[in-house]
Amino acid sequence: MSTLKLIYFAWVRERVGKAEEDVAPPANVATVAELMAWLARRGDEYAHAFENPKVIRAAIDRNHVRADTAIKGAREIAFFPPMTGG
Amino acid sequence: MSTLKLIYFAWVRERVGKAEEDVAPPANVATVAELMAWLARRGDEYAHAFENPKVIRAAIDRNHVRADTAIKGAREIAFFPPMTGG
Amino acid sequence: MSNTVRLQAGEFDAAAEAALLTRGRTDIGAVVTFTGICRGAESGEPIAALTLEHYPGMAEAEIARHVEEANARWPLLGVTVIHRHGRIEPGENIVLVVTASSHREAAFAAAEFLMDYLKTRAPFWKQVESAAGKNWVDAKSNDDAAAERWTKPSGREAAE
Amino acid sequence: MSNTVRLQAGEFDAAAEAALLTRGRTDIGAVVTFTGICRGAESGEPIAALTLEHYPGMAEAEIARHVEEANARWPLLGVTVIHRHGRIEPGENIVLVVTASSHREAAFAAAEFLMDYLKTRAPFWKQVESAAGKNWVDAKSNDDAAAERWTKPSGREAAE
Repeated sequence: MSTLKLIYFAWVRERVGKAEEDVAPPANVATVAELMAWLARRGDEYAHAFENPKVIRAAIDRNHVRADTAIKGAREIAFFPPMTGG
Repeated sequence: MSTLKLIYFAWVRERVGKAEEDVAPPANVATVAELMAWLARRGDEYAHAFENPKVIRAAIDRNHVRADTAIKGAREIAFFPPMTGG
Repeated sequence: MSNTVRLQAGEFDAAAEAALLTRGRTDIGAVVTFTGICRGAESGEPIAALTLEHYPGMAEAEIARHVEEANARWPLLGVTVIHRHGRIEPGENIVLVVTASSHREAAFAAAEFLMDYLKTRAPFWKQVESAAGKNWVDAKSNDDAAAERWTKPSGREAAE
Repeated sequence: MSNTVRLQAGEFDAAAEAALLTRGRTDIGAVVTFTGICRGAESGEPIAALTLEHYPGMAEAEIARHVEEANARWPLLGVTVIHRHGRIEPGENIVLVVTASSHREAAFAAAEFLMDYLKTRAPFWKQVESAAGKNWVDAKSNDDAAAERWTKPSGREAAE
């Protein structure tokens, strides 16, 4: 898999400890949910950020997606808590 | 029956030809509907104004009332078409 | 809570009225403003003006009753209703409803409630002035239907 | 039709934005303005400020998509959405939605639709600053329920 830009917002960003990073997940990481599971194994801060993946929302290339969405072809994936704008 | 002030609005006023008047209907005129029927017999302009009493709305002392409401005790009764404010 | 009901012949400043409701307060989280404006055409026919006739003693009292009812139904922090009468030309304002609350649901619902009632129960009558002469505007059955929804337990309120 | 979507750190003038939508036009009969304001307390606890984080590339696109959808659903004559980000103190504005149409039903429905979506789908996150420190605001399930009603054939739209 080629390089993927990840962006984190709100408390996901705070727990991970960075706003964005480039990653290269292995080929068997095929969906958003699998990407979260892979990230959670990268260290304590990631484990904390992704401890409850059901509450985390994702966007691929700036469009909301569900956790079962394939990440193939994605350039930018963002993870964040449920939105509280307005 | 004592004297009653009648007020007309919009096309009811235009058809009757006056904005208000004092009337003294006979004692057997007990409801708003009976008052309209009595008025309709007072001349051509009234017959025209009240030719279709179902579309005419009424207020007694500045409160909306139905056609079967008793007029006893009323000081001011207004007749008008359905409202078109707002 | 600040409630204002005003009938007037002259124009109003919707922005200034909304600002008055919120000035110096930090309990208001949502303000909804509805402005009704005289359109330049009715059913495709150009119009020169609207003339609004009203029942002077009753109109103000009737609107005030509905403002009271809105306050009883929703947790409002302020309501302003201004309704003009007399001759109004295209582009001019006709009616203003401003509702303020902690949250948007109450502010939206109360503004719609008040507008539905103003359309069907407030004693005002519109006359259109056009090339065809002067004609009284017919009441719209969809306005009656809109007002009707507030008297039933089902419908919008049940969904909120 | 004039559609404006703007994200900005600074304050906005709700009245000026609404005036811009209607200036010089006589086809607009109804303007609904929603202003969301920072309250001085959350759940009874005084707050010092809100900080709104957003997803710069996505937020504007996401709002623009919803404005397009509102235009597809209702006969609108103009829409303005402004959403602030950064630090916002009690009494300051957070968000503005202005909708203009010939008739009030479309203007009200579109404004509510846009607010429901901004609350649940636009990528913004509120952090509360208070004596207890800084805390991210939890999403509200009633906001999700409010947004949900626009995806079902029953509910408000069916009543109109």
